[in-house]
Amino acid sequence: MRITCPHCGERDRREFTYQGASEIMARPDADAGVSAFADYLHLRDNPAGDTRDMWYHDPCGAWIVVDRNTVTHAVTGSTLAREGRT
Amino acid sequence: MVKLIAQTPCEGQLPMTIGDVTLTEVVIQTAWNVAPFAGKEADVSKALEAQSGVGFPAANRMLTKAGSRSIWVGAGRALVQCDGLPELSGLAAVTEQGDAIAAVRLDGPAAEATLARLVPLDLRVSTFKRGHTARSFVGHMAASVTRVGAEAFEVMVMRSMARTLVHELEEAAKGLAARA
Amino acid sequence: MRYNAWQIFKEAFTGQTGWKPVWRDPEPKKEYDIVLIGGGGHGLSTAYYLAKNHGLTNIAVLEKGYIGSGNIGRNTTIVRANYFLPGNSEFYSHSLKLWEGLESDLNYNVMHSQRGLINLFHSDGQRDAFVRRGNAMINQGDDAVLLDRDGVRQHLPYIDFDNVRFPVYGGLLHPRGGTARHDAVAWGYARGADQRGVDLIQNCEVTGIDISNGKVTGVQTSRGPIRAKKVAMVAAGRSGQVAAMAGMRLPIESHVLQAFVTEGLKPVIDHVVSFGMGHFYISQSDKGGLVFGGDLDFYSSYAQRGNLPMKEHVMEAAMTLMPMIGKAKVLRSWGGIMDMSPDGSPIIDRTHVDGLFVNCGWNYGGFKAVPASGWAYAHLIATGKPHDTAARYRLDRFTTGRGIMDEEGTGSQHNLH
Amino acid sequence: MRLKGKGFPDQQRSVPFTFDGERMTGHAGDTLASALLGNGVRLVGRSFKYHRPRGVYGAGSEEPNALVTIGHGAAADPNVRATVQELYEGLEARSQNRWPSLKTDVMAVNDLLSPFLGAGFYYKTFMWPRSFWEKLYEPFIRRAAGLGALSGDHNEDRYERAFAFCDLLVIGAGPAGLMAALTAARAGVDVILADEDSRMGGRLLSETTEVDGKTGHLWADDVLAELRGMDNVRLMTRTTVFGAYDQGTFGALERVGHHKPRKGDELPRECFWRIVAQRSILCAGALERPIAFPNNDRPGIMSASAVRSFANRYGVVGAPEVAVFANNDDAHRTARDLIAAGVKVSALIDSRDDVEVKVDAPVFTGARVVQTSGRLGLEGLTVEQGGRRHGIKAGVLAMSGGWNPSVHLTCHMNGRPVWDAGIQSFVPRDGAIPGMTVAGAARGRFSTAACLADGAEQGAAAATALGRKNVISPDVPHAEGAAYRHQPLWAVEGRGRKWIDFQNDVHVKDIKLAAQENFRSVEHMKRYTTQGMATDQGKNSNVVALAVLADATGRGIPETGTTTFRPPYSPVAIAALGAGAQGKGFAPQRFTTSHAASIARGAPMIEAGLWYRPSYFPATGEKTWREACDREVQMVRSTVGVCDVSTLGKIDIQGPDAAAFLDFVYTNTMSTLKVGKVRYGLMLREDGYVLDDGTCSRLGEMHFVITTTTAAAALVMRHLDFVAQALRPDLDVQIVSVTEQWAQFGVVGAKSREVLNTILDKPIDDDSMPYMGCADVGVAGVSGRLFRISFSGEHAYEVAVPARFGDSLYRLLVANAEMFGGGPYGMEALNVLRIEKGFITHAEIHGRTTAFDIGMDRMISPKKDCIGKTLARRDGLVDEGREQLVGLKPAGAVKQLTAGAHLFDAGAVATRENDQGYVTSVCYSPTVESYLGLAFLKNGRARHGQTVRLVDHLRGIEALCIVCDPVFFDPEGGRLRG
Repeated sequence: MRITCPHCGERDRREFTYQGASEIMARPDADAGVSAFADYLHLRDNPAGDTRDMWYHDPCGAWIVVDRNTVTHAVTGSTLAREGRT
Repeated sequence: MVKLIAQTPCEGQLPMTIGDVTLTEVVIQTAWNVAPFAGKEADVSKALEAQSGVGFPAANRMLTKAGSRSIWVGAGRALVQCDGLPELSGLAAVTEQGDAIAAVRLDGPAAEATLARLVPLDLRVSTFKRGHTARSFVGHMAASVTRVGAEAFEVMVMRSMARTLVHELEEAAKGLAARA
Repeated sequence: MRYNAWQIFKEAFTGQTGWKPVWRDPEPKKEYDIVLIGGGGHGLSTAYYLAKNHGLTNIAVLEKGYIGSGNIGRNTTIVRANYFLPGNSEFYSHSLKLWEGLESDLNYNVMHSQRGLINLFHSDGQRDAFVRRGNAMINQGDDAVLLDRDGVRQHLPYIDFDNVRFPVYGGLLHPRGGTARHDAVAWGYARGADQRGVDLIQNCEVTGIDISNGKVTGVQTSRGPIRAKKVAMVAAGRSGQVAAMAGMRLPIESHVLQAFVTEGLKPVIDHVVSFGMGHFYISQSDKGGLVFGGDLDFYSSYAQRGNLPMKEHVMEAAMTLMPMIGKAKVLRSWGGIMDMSPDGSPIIDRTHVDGLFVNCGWNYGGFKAVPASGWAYAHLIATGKPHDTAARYRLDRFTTGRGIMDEEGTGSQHNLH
Repeated sequence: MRLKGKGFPDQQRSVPFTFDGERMTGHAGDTLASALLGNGVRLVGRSFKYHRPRGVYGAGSEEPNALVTIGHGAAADPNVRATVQELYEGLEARSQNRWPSLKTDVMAVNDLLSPFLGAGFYYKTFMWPRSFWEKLYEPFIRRAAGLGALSGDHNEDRYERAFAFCDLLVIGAGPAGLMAALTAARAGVDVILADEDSRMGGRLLSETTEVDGKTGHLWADDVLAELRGMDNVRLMTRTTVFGAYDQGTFGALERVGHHKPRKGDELPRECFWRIVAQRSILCAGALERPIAFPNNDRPGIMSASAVRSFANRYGVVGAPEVAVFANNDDAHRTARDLIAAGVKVSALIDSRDDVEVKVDAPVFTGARVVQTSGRLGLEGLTVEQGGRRHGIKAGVLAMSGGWNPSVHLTCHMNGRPVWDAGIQSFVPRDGAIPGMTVAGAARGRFSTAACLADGAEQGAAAATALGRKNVISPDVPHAEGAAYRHQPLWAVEGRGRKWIDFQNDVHVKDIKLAAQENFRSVEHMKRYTTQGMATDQGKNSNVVALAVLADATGRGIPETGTTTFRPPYSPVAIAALGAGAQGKGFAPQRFTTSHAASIARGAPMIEAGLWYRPSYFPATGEKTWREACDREVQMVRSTVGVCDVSTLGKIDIQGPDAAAFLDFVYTNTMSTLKVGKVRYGLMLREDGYVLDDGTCSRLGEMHFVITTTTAAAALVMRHLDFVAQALRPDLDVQIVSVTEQWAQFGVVGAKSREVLNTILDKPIDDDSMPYMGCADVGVAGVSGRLFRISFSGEHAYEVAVPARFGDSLYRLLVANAEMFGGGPYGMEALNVLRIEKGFITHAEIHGRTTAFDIGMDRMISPKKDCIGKTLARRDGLVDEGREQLVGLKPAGAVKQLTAGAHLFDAGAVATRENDQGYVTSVCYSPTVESYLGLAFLKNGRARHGQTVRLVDHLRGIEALCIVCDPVFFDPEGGRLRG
């Protein structure tokens, strides 16, 4: 599997660490309460199909958001997490 | 007064020639990680160029001039090798890294094929030209790989992994040489 | 038909023509008391124990592919009870006891082989963690033996003890651990359920769950609607999609776990062996193939296939641990879809919908759980109350923080296992 | 036997080899299979289940029968296909799965028992009595099963791995592949052409077909010469592309050293290539399928195409008389080629009625082979034609049931092939592998002319798709273009077993039995009968088996199902896939700068993550580690010790928002820390459990350096990057690891300041360097850093210098410490020192502990948000009943306390229900002169003073312990400031 790092270009999957659905970027407000945080951290759409998830390009240190398909493994795009897209 | 004695990361291990590749240690005198603060990229590049002759490199590139080099080493970071600590206060985080890195140079017709045993990168000269650099892996080690000549590369890993780096390059070169 | 020695003998001399179908292929009825969504190991064992333990037989098992087409046929066949956290301890202990009587119960040889499982450790810290585990196993009433380096050498002389990156300090031996023939488990439960009157309906995909006034009323399927008083989801690998039909989001991510088998070889590995410095475990099947696996590929996926980096990592672990294995050749690799829960432990519980139940989140431990999972899930479905051995497998534990069972200690949030 | 003047092997050059110890001679260019046939050897192996005699069936990697072991000792390589193994001088081959000998195999008794041993017999039997399974039945089954054997010795051979990149990967170098590669390469495309054979050309090497008026293999040589001359082409022979993976990644195995005698050990046996290609063309050809007729498995019964390969390419034939049995025209050339080579063709049997056969041999049309004879090799066969039976003499039967396109790689990404009624076989589904097209016989275009044209067309299309302009399709050379005419014939009725999967001994009746028992799905049938699960993965047999199942269940083949294939295409050695990992190569080794000095002092080194650290420093006369450890602890407590702490993670945090960032990742507040001061910090995961702990030092207004534990350094770095980039991109902060930049040493104990003042450019005192202070310092003329922090409870410092000076400084510190009665100490003493003070490590913060559990919940600042704050508040995470950190001291004399032991109320039985907690760390404390333990105990903080029972079943240890505060020594902390 190959994934495009917006900095480094297309790279082998072995260069990346995975961190799940990009929903994780939408952290609730500090006072949102336990139940909001529990849902945020644990519940997932877990789609069979198009998804958007977080990957860390270990050698360059960039967290990226990748558009991907969980059934075909097609990778259709990626952006830097810094850009704030969930 | 006592004096501390400096050692290089690959002390006593290099150089060596195996088949068509020669491995030599690149001794780093001084180097800094330069990471511009938000919105300061252009200012940093200008200031760097004025001080060292090389500006802030584009992603995946190395700039060289006289004795100075700046090598892109990751998102918003460059490794700057020059005389004297760059004065960039308020513009960038400057962090000493001259002792953090083990660097080995590969020269010879088999240099590319040796690295192809270890590095998951497209190193064909048509795509990875002189002055191109990449953050990637050498075996299991995070590394910077830079093409410094038609048949020459420089590889940088963490200092503590110097022995593994030399060993893996040596093994790759041996297997390759045995085919000849 | 019951299998016995006489029958085997008779069929040998009559050209094997007398064997009957192992299960029927019934048409789905319009209504059942209970519909189970998923004809994998857990669904089939649930059906079997509903019939056997609770006398409930007006049951349909709906399977979108063929019986046993999920992870029951895509695993590394390991059976063990070496968990140490409350909740897991009693559950897997119960499961192992059921395994030990499974063949006579099912009248089907699932080739359960208690050849012993050895977890290797490679530091003092790992040893202490395994001692804690082993003591918990004994407290639970199961078995564990601490081996030092020489003890491991006696059991596993082929391991590289000398020139190795992470030397073996010792191992935790679980003598009752072992393997079983995975497909046979599915077939044995299917046969047992079918014989008791359960309808196993293959090629029947559930496309909707009917809910009325907060109560489940039936399911929509590719073979038409089926009414049901109770509906039980047991579709690990597709739990998220099935639950979504009931408007639920689950604390589950689906991941690929690869497994490998080599060409047939003469007996060389007697135990199940697990490497402590990376996920790698191996055993040898009765056919002679070395069956082994490692860690998840680590990206959510439903593709039932993996990629090279994890394959390589698994093979690297094999080569550093037991370099005699090098000339064994990988014949086939495949991937199973793992329901990964945040803490690495499963869920067997009611849902917010009356009459709708959920069984999911088996991570990479589902195979050995098949008997106890079916037993406990059947109990829950039949009585409405959780079985003692599975009472901690609650859906709400991530909200309350009570009873989180993170055996690996890597975190009770996604992607850390 | 050899055919004079036929084949490529140089018949003048003899190559000696042995088979089962018998000396034989082949020729350069032979495979082991052709050399054995040349020596008149037909019996080569025994089948898997019934141990039936088997011989060479095919001529390629799909061989199911002729599997042998090559070499001996650690070099022994089992299950090698004799049809792939190239002959070399001194090659040593042994047959497998037989005892005592190939000709007399005791286990062949299984064949007599076969009426009992039909498909699925295991599941119905061996259950009585239960205990016999592990003791009797299973060992017997295991010994009978399996093919070759591993030597059991550690691998001694070199294997290698490599990466390659190209624009276009062409898989297979037959007529289609050659044309595809040539067309694309001429258009400037960067091409890799890979072929599993030792010589490129595919079927052109085995047929007498002409291409452009030249013998096919000569034409291939011309094309290869042109390709070899092009810079943009890489030819990879002996390279099997075995797997297709995502985004154009392929796995390939190159056999580098298997065809040569061993000389030294530097030449890799194999190289595992990861090839990344923008596009690919599969030109893998097709495989001939067998016909299931009674006793169709005797040595000498071979695929027709293999018989031609052996005759035309290798110049051998298995016996003087050959018969041919086929259902298609293509096979007729077998008879013609053999006759031309001077071999007697005793019969050509064609199952079709309306067919004209132009062969100068006895011809039987509309006929079938219904029986064969010959115990260890074919002697004759019975042909039935129009109700009459004819006996035919033959030592070789060339059979052909038609051809199956080699679709395997197209299935690797779940693409199911589609049924093509025209050729009665499966062809690849379009787009099954993104970027891959299929050309030639691999998609059912069987004639040479069609393969050439298709290859050219696909090569041009690929070049165009890769953006090459003005791609010129070369003239397609002229070649035979006869249509593929065939009539399905899967199985022949008759008495006797009709074998389908030769290696796994699956025959027609097994499949019918599966259907009878309702294993009607293809997957059920496969799993029940083991059909297609042998080493050829059903390449030869799957389509036939499917047809038989379709027949048995009254369905058409496409309704019955499809056959699919998983990687690898052909088996791949674990040593190749895991090359480089054996020994120390599994993970990088990390060495501290003090490594050499520690080794010089005789310290045993232990692995700490990837690092090596000294366990202890044995002194003269010390016999056990405990003696050394006790001495080192006492040394630190009384004078001074030196310890390398460089392995702890060190992270530089800079920027206008550095303080705000740290407030967000630590539970406590770092923004209030003054410049020149250090503070202990705790990090949580978002789930509220402890992630790591360490120190945070403020070097400047906008500049901090934090430490992590050794084990969590990489994890914490990734976590901080995540928070900075994904959660708080609004904060202007830069995070750089400086672990490797600094060599850092703990100087610990009452004399620590004296030792330091011997090397600091400017001596320190309590005012210039108070407890929890930090500063830049000059260390023997070098710029360094000094931190006054302690992990031992002693007056202590950590001094850091650039790593190049680490070795030098360490030696100096140790020498100077010795002047004060101190010296170096290792991990064992470090562990005792921290347990005495109740300091935690990953033994305690093992991922399941909360700040509450370790008594640090008050460190979660109520004034600000931080990672993990909200979920740490969950009821279950702050329940008084949770297991809490306590100290344990023996109540009275005990042998030992042990980590991993569980705790119970005094007098309670050691069961799960009674479990009260567990011990995480223990030591013997020479300071307190007692065993000490750290433990987690339910409601532990409220139970100080109570007696609990410690039970370690595994080590046979039981003890009563008093629960106490985890700080055993100097609880007031007076020594820290001393």
